[in-house]
Amino acid sequence: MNRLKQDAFQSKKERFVPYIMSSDPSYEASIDIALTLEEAGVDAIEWGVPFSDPLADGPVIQEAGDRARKAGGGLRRAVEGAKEARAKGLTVPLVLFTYINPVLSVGFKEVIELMEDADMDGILIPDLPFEESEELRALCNEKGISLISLVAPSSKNRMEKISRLGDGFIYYVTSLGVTGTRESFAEELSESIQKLRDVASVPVLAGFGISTREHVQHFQSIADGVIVGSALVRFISEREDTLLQANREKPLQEIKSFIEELCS
Amino acid sequence: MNRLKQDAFQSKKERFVPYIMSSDPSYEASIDIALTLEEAGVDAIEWGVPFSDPLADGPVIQEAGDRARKAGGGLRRAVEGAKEARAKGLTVPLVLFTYINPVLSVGFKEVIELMEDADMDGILIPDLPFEESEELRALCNEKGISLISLVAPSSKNRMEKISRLGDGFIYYVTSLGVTGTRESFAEELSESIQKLRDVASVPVLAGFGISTREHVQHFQSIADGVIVGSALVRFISEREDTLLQANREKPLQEIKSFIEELCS
Amino acid sequence: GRFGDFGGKYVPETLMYALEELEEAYKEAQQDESFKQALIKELYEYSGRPTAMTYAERLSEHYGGAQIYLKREDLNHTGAHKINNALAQGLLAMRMGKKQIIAETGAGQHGVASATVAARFGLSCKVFMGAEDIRRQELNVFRMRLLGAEVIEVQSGGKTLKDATNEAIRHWVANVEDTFYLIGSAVGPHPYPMMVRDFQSVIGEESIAQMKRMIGRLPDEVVACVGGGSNAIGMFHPFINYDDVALTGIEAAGKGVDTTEHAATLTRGRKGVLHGSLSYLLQDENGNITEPYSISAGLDYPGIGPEHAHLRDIKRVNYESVTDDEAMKALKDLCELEGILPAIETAHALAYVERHAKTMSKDDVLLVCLSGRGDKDVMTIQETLEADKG
Amino acid sequence: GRFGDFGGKYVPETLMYALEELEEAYKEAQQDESFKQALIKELYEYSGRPTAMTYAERLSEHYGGAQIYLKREDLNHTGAHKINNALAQGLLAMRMGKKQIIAETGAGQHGVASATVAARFGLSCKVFMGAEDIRRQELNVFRMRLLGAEVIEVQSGGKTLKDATNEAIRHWVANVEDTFYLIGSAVGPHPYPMMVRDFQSVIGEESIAQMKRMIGRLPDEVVACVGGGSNAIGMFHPFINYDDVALTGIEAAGKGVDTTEHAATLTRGRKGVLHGSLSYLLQDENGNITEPYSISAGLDYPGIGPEHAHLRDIKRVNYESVTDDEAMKALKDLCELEGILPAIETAHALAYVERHAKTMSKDDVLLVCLSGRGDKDVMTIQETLEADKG
Repeated sequence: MNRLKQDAFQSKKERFVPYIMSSDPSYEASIDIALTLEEAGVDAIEWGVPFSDPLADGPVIQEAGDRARKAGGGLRRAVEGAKEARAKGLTVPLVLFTYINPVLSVGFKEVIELMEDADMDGILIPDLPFEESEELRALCNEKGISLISLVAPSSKNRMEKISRLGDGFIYYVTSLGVTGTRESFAEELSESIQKLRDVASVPVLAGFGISTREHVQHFQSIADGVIVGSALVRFISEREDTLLQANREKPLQEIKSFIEELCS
Repeated sequence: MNRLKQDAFQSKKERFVPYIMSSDPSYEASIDIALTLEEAGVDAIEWGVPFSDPLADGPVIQEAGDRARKAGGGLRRAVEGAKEARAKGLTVPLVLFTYINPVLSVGFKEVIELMEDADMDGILIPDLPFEESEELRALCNEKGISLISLVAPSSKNRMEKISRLGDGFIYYVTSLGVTGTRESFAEELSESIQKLRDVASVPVLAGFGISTREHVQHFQSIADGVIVGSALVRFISEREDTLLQANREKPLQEIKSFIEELCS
Repeated sequence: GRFGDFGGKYVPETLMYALEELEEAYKEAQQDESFKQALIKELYEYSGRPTAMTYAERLSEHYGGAQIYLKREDLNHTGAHKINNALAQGLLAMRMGKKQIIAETGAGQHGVASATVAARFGLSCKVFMGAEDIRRQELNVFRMRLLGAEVIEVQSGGKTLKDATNEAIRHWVANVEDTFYLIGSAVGPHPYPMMVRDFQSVIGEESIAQMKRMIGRLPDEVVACVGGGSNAIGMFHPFINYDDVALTGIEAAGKGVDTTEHAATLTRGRKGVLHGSLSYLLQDENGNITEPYSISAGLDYPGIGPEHAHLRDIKRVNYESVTDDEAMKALKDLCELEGILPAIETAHALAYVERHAKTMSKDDVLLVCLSGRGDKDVMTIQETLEADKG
Repeated sequence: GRFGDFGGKYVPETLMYALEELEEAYKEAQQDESFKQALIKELYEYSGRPTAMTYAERLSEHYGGAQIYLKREDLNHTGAHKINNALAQGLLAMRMGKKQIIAETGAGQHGVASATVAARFGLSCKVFMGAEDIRRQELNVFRMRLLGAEVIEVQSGGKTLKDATNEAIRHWVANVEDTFYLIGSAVGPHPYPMMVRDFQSVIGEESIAQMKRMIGRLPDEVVACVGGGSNAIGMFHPFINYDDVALTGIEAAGKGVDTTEHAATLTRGRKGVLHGSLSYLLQDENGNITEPYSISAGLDYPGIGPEHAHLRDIKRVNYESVTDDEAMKALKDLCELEGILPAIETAHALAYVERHAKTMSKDDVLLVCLSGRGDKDVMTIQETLEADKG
């Protein structure tokens, strides 16, 4: 059963959802990181699929993808890792974050079946706007997997249409540009997010560029939660060497502290 | 009185006329060379004016011109040298060999007056075809100076017109191309030269590329004489250093022997 | 926004509104006589259209078959067909009130065309270009800078056209409100492939009129090189409904389609999404885009315009491929026999002509889109010829 | 064979018959409709004529006076007006049964045009070029070689255009029977200056028609750069009898006409003979030709076409000069304001426009002959801009 739709997630306040790249820096390490994030108390995890041309991502996540691809990462391998994480006791909702081409390459039907088998809860495809999503959405609905929608400040009159299709949660892109940490956010965001929350029947999570405790607190106050990607991925990349060792207790502990600090 | 028109030149057989560049390698040396050539028994001398763009000349005479210009040579200086050579006893006919631009630069009238004053006998301008020569020809006639005409194998039907204007001698260009030594000459030359001799009232001298005793003998047999330029100028250039010394007896003696050898 | 299965708008939500706005503006412009007139004025009075149609008598004799005609897009201002589209999109950008344009470029021809249009219309211009292409197309890089454009060197991936396009899209995402993305080929999300096709169709339209005037009929076959495919689609589109006219697109086979170094998307690709549209793609089993290779910076692209994918699938256009070596040989032939130095891109179409003309009759007519001139390529040509010598 | 006092045939006797033969052949060709048709065909269907007439709106605004129009000879095949004459003389060479052509070149534009024509018509081609110009115009040298021409490096004198011309004439003297000398500017012995003028007059003729169509009248002033003077004479000649049209030729002042480094023949020269005709010349008191200097290889010539000398003396054309620095500034202006990279030669005319347009009224029209494109000059431009930086 889709954990995103369960009350635990839907009725939670101040949701905190981190993004990590599967197979970064290794298949096993990324699973351990996921388990550590759960220990740190996150509300769900975005589980990235490495891709050669991630055009919605900034350099931090691009490089994570390059590391993951070198480590043998890919869409099938990412779902396999999710399944293994579940087997190791991961219980938070898991959202597969992937570009559309790897999904097309494997095939829509097979991807959704693999995800169901791995007990994953949602899929988020930044380059699949709702106009192009009909076929995949139908398959997701059939298997009870949430196809996460994105809304951006530039969505303008598209916001309502998108919010109607909201499933699991809606990812609100807090700034123009690609993923990456940013210093400041536009004032009008608050208003725009509130407007979206008014029409959406699912939580609205804010993401893109959220990197400090202050950002987190700010967006927790105006949205239904936050997504943190690049800041965490960079923190992981700085621990690549130790994470690749057999005993990765220390860096995992640091990641846990990093998350606790962000959420505190 | 124009020596080219005197019987000594007009009725001579197997005329030998060398070309040298005035002021090459120095003003004084070139005068001494002229006097030496007379001692060697030449029948007239072509006295070259250095020019920046000698487009009828090959590299040997171009370089002689460059040396002469560095040594202060030019049209006025060449005529001055001729005058000095006469003062030192030079008696053979002297023909000024110059491109048209230096003549234009000084002025037609002044050039011819200077030449008359220097007791020179003819002027030869390779880039002044008869069509462009009317004004200068009139001035020459007035002062009794021969304006030497050239005929080339490519002159074709122009040959007769040119021969009618022949004055002093006619310079028959023995090969296409610029001045310089050559290995062989076209067979048809003999016929062409004979045709010219039939219509010309002055001697026909062959020039361009005559460099060996064999060439000289060959052209002496089919023409009324030969002109030797590049071969002699090269011989002089090889003695530049010794000719620039105060005592230039040795190189002058060598030049004399070179000419005697060519004519023997 | 589809050509059969192909095309679409696969872009981040951030760009979707901008694409809708663009589509709207394009539709309005198409209806607006003053826009059409302004475009015609620039094409004719600035870029020098109509471009000539040249009968290549010595080349035809040498290849020994069909009579070869060349549609001379190399005679356009800036030396290639790219300016047709750049002028049109530039006018559209002005109409939409955008003050900044961005562009990606491979061979540099589209970059030069964009920089040119920006200068002509007084817009600011950033051109994204792979570091490898910057090396290969030094002349064009300098031209862009002289024209006042900022050339942004892209270090990611294979450092060629694909990577430049990624970076251009990223920049657009971050600056979508005031920036017009001037896409140079018949690729990208809807409405770009359609728009670029329409703006390049002047090539085929003029060709039809010129062929009728010169030979009293249409050619038997029309050939164009295909990277993204804008010169080809512009040439082919007006001929599509003339069933008697065979259409052939030529891809870059690099060192051979059986090697890993080629850019033969239709020959070796699978369906996929790159740069916003569904088409054929060179990709691995994980759906990662593989690095293409071609001696020609303009064909060194792992995708192809979606309309070409469709035209291939419905068999209206035949696509073949030509290697680096074949292209360079054809380039020399055209230089020595007709006095025309073509772009290496274009030389791919000519290499097919060398292979194919002799199979046709002397009464047949083969029309080639001479998409650009080769001045920009002299460094590459020089390097190649010297490498051949030993 | 004279323009007033100027012109004539000051060449070695060896060449005189060939010149007579050429004059005869040219007269016959002029009467022959089939020659005219063949030439028109090549000009229109090969070189892309008519070239565009471009209104330079932003440049006009920037310079703040006359409305500036550009006659776009840069859009010709090979990138300059030189091809007009090269095609015509090439056809004449074929008509005369010559199989070999030779040419001199400075900027390389005429060399490229000659090599192009030789390739197109199947003639062999030797191009004489000064070693210094070979260095400055690397791109064009490579283009000539690709086109199958032999480029002969000239080491004499200043190693520029004058010296290349000397060597070409020497070669012609030695091979006059089977060689056609394709002179690229309005210089040389009769009939060349007349022939080149006639063959280039298409520039002015088209301009008159285009101006009438675009502004309903003739321009107030026409400007062209002058080295040997072929683009200028081709532009001016059809305007000569329109007394209301001011004509201005721009010479290269290099580092200044008061220095020794310039090529301002009419400003600083005296009457003299160079390369077969009487005109103005830069020369010393001995009548030796002095080495000219200009940043532009195409204007770096100590002489000028004899008809220009005549037009100056009768005051029909006004000649002024422009320095290297002024030309480079104007070149950048045209790039940045109109998206056109002109040849450095052409930039001299533009620099005069910068100086002069603001003295004219906004109702006045200034027509500039944009004689060639600047792609060939990027190395020189790059070096200059870098030197300026420090």
